[in-house]
Amino acid sequence: MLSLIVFLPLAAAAVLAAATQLPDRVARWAWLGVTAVELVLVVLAWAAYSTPAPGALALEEQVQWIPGIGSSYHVGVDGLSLPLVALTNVVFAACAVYALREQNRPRVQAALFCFLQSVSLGLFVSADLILFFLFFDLSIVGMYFVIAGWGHGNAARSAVKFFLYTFLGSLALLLGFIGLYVASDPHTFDMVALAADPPLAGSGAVGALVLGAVLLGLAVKTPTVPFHTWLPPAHTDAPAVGSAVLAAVLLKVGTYGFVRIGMPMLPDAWRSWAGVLVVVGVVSVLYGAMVALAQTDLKRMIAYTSVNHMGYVVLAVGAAGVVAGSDAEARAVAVTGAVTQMVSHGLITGALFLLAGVLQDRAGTYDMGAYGGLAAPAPRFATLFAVGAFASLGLPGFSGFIAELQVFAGGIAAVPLTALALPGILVTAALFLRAIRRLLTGPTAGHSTGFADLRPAETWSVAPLLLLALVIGVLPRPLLDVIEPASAAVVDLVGR
Amino acid sequence: MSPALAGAALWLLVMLPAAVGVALALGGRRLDRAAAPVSVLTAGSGLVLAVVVAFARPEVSVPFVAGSPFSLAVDALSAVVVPTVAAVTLLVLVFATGDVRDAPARFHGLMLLFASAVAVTATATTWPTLLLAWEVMGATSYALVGFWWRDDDRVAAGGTAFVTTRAADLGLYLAVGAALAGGAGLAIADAPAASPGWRHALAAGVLVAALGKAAQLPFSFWLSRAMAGPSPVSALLHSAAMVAMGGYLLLRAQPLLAATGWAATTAAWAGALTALVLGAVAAAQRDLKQLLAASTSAQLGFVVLGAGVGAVAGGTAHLVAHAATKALLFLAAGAWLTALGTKSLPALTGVARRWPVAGAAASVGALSLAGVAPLALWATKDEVLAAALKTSPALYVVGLAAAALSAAYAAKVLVLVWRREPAGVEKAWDDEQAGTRHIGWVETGPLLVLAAGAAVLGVLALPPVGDALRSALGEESAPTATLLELAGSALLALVVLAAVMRWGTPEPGWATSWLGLGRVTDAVAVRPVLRLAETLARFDDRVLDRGVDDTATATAAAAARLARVDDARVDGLVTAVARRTRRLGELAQRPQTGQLHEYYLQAAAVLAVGVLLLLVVR
Amino acid sequence: MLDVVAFWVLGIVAVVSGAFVFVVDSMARATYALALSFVAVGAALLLMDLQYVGLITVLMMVMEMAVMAVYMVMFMGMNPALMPMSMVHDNRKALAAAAATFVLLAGGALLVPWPTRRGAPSGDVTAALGEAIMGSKMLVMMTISPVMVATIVAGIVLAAPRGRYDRLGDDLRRRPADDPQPGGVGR
Amino acid sequence: MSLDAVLVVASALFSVGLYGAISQQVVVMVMMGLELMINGVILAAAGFWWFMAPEPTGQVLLLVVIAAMTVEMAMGFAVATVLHRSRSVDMTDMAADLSR
Amino acid sequence: MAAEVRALLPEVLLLLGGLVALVGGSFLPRQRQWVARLVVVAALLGAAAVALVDLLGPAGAAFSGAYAVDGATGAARIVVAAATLLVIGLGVDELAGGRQESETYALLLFSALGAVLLAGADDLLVLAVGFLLASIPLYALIGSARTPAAAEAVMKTYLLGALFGITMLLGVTVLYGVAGDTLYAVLATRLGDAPRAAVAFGLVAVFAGLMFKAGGVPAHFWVPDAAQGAGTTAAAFLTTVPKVGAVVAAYRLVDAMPATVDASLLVGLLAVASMTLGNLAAFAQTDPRRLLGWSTVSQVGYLLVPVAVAGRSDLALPAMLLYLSAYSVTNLAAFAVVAALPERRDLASWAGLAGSRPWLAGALVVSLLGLLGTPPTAVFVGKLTVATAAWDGGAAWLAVAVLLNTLLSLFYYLRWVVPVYRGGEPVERTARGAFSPRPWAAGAAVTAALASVVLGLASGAVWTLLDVPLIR
Repeated sequence: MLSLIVFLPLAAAAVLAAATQLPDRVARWAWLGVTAVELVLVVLAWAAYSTPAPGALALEEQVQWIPGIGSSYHVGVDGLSLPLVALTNVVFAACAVYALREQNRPRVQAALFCFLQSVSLGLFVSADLILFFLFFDLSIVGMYFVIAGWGHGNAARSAVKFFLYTFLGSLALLLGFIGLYVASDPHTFDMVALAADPPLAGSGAVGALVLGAVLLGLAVKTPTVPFHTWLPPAHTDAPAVGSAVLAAVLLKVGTYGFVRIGMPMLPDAWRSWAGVLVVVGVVSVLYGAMVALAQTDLKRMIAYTSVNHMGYVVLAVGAAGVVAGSDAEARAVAVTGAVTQMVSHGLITGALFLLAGVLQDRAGTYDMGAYGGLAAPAPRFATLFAVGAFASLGLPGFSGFIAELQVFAGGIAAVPLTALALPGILVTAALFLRAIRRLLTGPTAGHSTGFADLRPAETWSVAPLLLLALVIGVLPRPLLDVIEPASAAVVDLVGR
Repeated sequence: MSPALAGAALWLLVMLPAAVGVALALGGRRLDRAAAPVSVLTAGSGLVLAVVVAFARPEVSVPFVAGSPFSLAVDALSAVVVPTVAAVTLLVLVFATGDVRDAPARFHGLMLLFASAVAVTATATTWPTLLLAWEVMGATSYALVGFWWRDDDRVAAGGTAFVTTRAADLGLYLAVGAALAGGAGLAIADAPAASPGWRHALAAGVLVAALGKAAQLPFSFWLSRAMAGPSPVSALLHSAAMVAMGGYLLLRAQPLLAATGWAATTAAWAGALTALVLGAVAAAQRDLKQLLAASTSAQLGFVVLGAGVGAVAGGTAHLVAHAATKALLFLAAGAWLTALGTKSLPALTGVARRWPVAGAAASVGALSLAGVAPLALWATKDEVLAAALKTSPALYVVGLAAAALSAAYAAKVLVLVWRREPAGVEKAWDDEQAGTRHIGWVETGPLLVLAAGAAVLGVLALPPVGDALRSALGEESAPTATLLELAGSALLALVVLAAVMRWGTPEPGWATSWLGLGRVTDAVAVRPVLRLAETLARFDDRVLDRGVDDTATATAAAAARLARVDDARVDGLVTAVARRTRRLGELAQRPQTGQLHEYYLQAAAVLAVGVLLLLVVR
Repeated sequence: MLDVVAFWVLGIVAVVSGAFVFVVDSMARATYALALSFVAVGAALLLMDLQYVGLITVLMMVMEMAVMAVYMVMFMGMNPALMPMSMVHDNRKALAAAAATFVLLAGGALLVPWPTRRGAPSGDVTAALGEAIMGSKMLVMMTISPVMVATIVAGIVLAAPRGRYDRLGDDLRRRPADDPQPGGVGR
Repeated sequence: MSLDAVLVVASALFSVGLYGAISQQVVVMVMMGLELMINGVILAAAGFWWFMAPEPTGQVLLLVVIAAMTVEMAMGFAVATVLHRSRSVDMTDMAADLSR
Repeated sequence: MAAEVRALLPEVLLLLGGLVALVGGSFLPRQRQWVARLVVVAALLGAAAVALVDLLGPAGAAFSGAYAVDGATGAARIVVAAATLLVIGLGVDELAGGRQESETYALLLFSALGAVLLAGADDLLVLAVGFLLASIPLYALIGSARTPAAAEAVMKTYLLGALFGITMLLGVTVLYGVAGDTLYAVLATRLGDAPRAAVAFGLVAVFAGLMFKAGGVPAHFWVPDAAQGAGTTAAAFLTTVPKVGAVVAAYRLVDAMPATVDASLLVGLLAVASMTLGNLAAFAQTDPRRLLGWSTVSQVGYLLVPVAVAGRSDLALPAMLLYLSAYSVTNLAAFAVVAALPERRDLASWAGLAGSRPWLAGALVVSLLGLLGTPPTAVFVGKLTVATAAWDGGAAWLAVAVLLNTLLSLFYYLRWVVPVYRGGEPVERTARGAFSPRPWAAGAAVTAALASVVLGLASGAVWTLLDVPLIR
């Protein structure tokens, strides 16, 4: 089941890449078809999913791969990964809809995105470190080609910067993986086994160093301050669908790694790093929000809010590592909030980036000062953007609130210091209101004159994402019911 | 009525306006024609439902986040407040069908959504539920204040309102965390049982959030800017509902405040001082809506004072009476604004004579505001002050002074609107918008209903209704206003009224400008934050982004000196990194001279070093 | 005692004539000097009972030096006897490197506590060599033959200016061969 | 005659050869330097054989060294020829286009 | 004797194939030298097949322990044969109908034989002779392009080779002197009591010779020159096949060294020097061949990492063999792409290839990202296991060095990928006719790139095959 979900897009990518004579129209619709099938599959998987025992995975598949070094093709999902798998498929489906208007080599683009989808799905279902790393690196490669091939502005340079920076992260990660492997007994790369019997327990410095390498790798990918500087240029120069995938799916890999790898496999070290993580989280929240506030370029602004939003996740997982003086329930709430935030940020920021792409499409600039009063010529755009902005600033009724409320509730309860990050919510609100004021309201001016409103493909790619954010915000239980057992399990593991 | 049915009514009370509101707000222009009737119908059903739940007292609950349910319940307190809000909503919406003509679907949609949020706020029994509704109120208020989005300053005013109240709302986020940590659970009623340390944090958070929402000092200025919104919005949000919810939250959390030892006192003084200072501010205003806004802050000060001194029943009564009174006045101001295109007081001179019915209704409201017996606010305010006297005479004195100021600004309005129209007053009209010179029955009807309310709601503080309310809220033994106090305050109101009619009110600059709070906030918070943001952004671009390269640079630096390569200034990041690494690369290429004998030399040297290394290292 | 004297004489001859290779001002003289150095070492080998190998060294080197002289005349167009030359670069560094190498090697030779001799030479050294070549060390000698083949092929591939297709045509059927100097095979 | 003496002489030969290999510009002269180095190796091998391990292996080693010297020199001539033919130079310094 | 020949049947096949091609070739008309090619291909296939059979069978020693027929040798035989096949495949376009086609094949086989002998040598003398056999045909291969650059390249290669050959012989002499024998089995037992200085000197000297064959520091100077100056076929061969033999030989040598000398440290330092120098020097290269030449220098650095922990980690030997095979096929894929477009001597001139020839561009990207170590190509598994082995063997710093250097190498591999995939090239650069690759080389490129991925995915099975003990 999982393998089918993971590899179906890959097969589609191969076919799309090989069929050079395929008409563009067919390619576009084929891509949409694949993502639709993927959506159905993930719904089936969700239906078939039943909460596994703590530390175990559901829908598991395991095939020997490199037995010599204890690595296998091992996939499975639990409450941490299943929501992200679903998110991935949703976001890619939205991108496929959005790209129905793509004129620039649509067949190759479809192939590339199918490839990226496979890789992203693979990342979230991997239960083997090497498999995880494989997909991790391939995601970098795929994203590089998306930015370099379909970007605008200084795309080549941004793409290289993205590649270099995240590749650095991946190498640090690999170093950490090797450390885990060498320390495990018997040597293995299997995540389940490593989590069940964490190596380097009580080893002090070595464990801290190994986790340090892992954290560095994940922090670059997340990204957290001060490793975030690749993000704004990458987003600014990437195509809309590329930005959406990058923000909605690939950034989650970093934070997912925290809960999947860092916490369960190196609980000792995690506890000793927890303070640093909390501080980094607080700084990321505040710093990301503040720098976003100063931006005049819409995409850069959204990119920096990603730093802010991912900061909440870091904050929460860091707080979950401060075991002393807090109860497990609060820490579990924080972790649940973190996972919810991943899903929520994926939906909302994905939608915002798709909307930002419309600006580039119509007027060729993201400079908010070049617009004004867009609500008059483009009411649909204005409505969706406003909804997205409010969702992103954590308005109740949207998923972001569910996430941030839990992050803060659990975080503050576990580590009162995390309250320092609260102004982040405020600054985010201020900056989104400013963006709305600059772009949508006031007299119609600049590029807004004659701005064509959203076309159906654009509307129907963005609206479902926001609708899902709304559904999660109003009816969070189905999602939380999946996440909560898993986060409780993770918190247990860290508390060992 | 069966509990299930009552529960359904409560759900419906919350869900119906929310669903209709979202549909109308997002539906766009297509729904404009249907908007007004649907909206009034919904609000009407809301009122019916509110009355139903007020009697049936249902409790409903579904699982929600952080181990706490989304739960609503109607208790004695909300049984009073919920129907009040529903009634005001209905009346305001009826008024709006005549008053708000552009984009009615969006307007009514947002109003209904807001009404739903208020209903949830009023009935929430857990912190997350409360916070959810609380923030939705803020967001809808933003959208409503900035309703005329083509005017940049109105949108900005909405932004100020939202950001300021949200700054205070952070307190509630803190409160949720504190409640979770405190071990007493996330139910509001359980808060006093939280462990001592966390109890303080919880109370502080709630206090800050409530003061912000209630536009108490030092947050008051946002209310002034919020007056940029349509008048019906002010009538609902800034009298009966959103601002009032700040006071309401404190009334609800009164046991918590009392349990901390300091929070209740703080709340009492914050309320009393706001009532006094904002009263002065109100008296100094030359713009009717600004005057009413300052008055709202001041009147909510009494509610907050009530919560602080433990007069929940008095506070509630004042809240309800003020809701009717202030909604009435705001609607009247709105009607005049629509008709004459102005809300400046001088321009409104004699307006009551032009439309006497509306003028008479508004006068009832103004007299109630002034505390003239037997109108509503006269008794309710004294109920609060009686409790204040028991707590501290100083509080009582401040409160009484504030009451006098209420009379002053009410008198200022009264005098103006009934004065004969001076010649040429028309020239001052239409400074805001083009007036219609018309006030229809759709507008006047709600004014009359509200005037009735403003006249009689004082019974909530007087026996026998007042006693019933007190016993429902469990405050039988709390102090209540003596006859002396009641008479005294009524007399005070009349004296002040007369004095103002004779001498007018002073308009000191500090008061006209709302103590300059807006400017202070701008200078102390907004601009520094923006400057910090820009500084950080520059730091991000110039230092952090470049830091990547500089790591490479640092390693290269030593080598570069060796290579006698110029240390050219760095500009771009990646180019710099690439250049630095390339420089390292050039360095690495240097041994490859192409001269064979130099290869020989190098090889010999490396081998010799290798041998020596093996000899030295054991 | 005698062999000590003989060894030192031979050694000094070998080193001095070796040094002369780079001192004399013509390539021909350098070649002779090198040959002398090899002969001296070959003789020293004889002192150590390595009759066969010593002899081979001498023979091989004399032949090789002859080839070298011929080569220089034929290909480089030099008159070995007449052309004085001094083509040296980085002399100072080279001297330093050589000196350092000598210090390292000789120092090692003198300071290392060499182990004592293991066993004694068998009676007939040359016969022992033959047995080793046909026995335990057969693979070494077996491999030397392809090395020789490869050397010949490689030498020809590198040095021959004209291949068979230049001479005999692409189908190898041209007769007589197209040679700048008629004669030889395939005429 | 002792092992030390043999090795010192061999070291001298090797070092002189190294000097030549580094300092000479003409390819053939560099080859002569290399030959001298091999000469030193031969002497050292003989010394080791005689004073420390008088086994047939040592003789085979000597044969290998001599064979190596021969084939290397043969290749050297071929390389010098090719260099001379395609670049008309016989000095290493003059063939230094491939660098960096 | 017959048993020994059977044990060395792959080597014999290589030798015979070379001889037949050499002799038969001299009777073949210019346009029918493909017959010689067929002979050579048959010999290589035969050698590989026999080697595979032997690899599955029991391990053993031949010629009184002078030659090991074990997993390492078997792997080297197969890799060398396969690599040589690929080299011939990518070189057909360049060689076919040439004046010395059959001789070139013979030389390739002789050199390949030399590399195999290096890999299997358990005796310093065999090692020395294998060195000669691997080197000498190489000189001819480099020089046979007959261009000034080729002449210079062969001159430098030869002179460096001669010097390091002498160094190696000196080292063999010293080790023989202190151990009394040249068999590794004897060395391993006797060197422990031998004078440390002599052992250290001998080790360094012999190892230096192997570094010449492997193209690592301090004997790397010839590699970029030869890669740039020689013909593509020769360049592809010399950066791949000799390394296989040299690295396996280095492993056996270090494995036989006593604990009295810290061979691990020496090899580790040389490994780091190689990878760092190679990567840094490759930064600014604009000629793709020279860039690949430097890249191979850095790859040798990675290959030496398991050598440094030889005997200290169970992972070291299989990791090294896996990396060797992965490196060979991936490096050849890159060279095959170059061979397909030999006249593009400047990275900038590759702009537009992705649009014009997507398959070739794909092969290039797979090979370059493969060399970088991107999963799922085989080099990734190689790099991963190599770094793991280093850490496991107590040299975590080497693992860090490997990963840091991988980051460094990304710069220049990307410098090549960027123009190939840059969007917005004018149509005349992306039209199909803008690039006209040579067919055989392009085929070899795609094949090798595919093989690189397949080998990566199938590395589990390969690992099992390679995880066998060393025979001494």
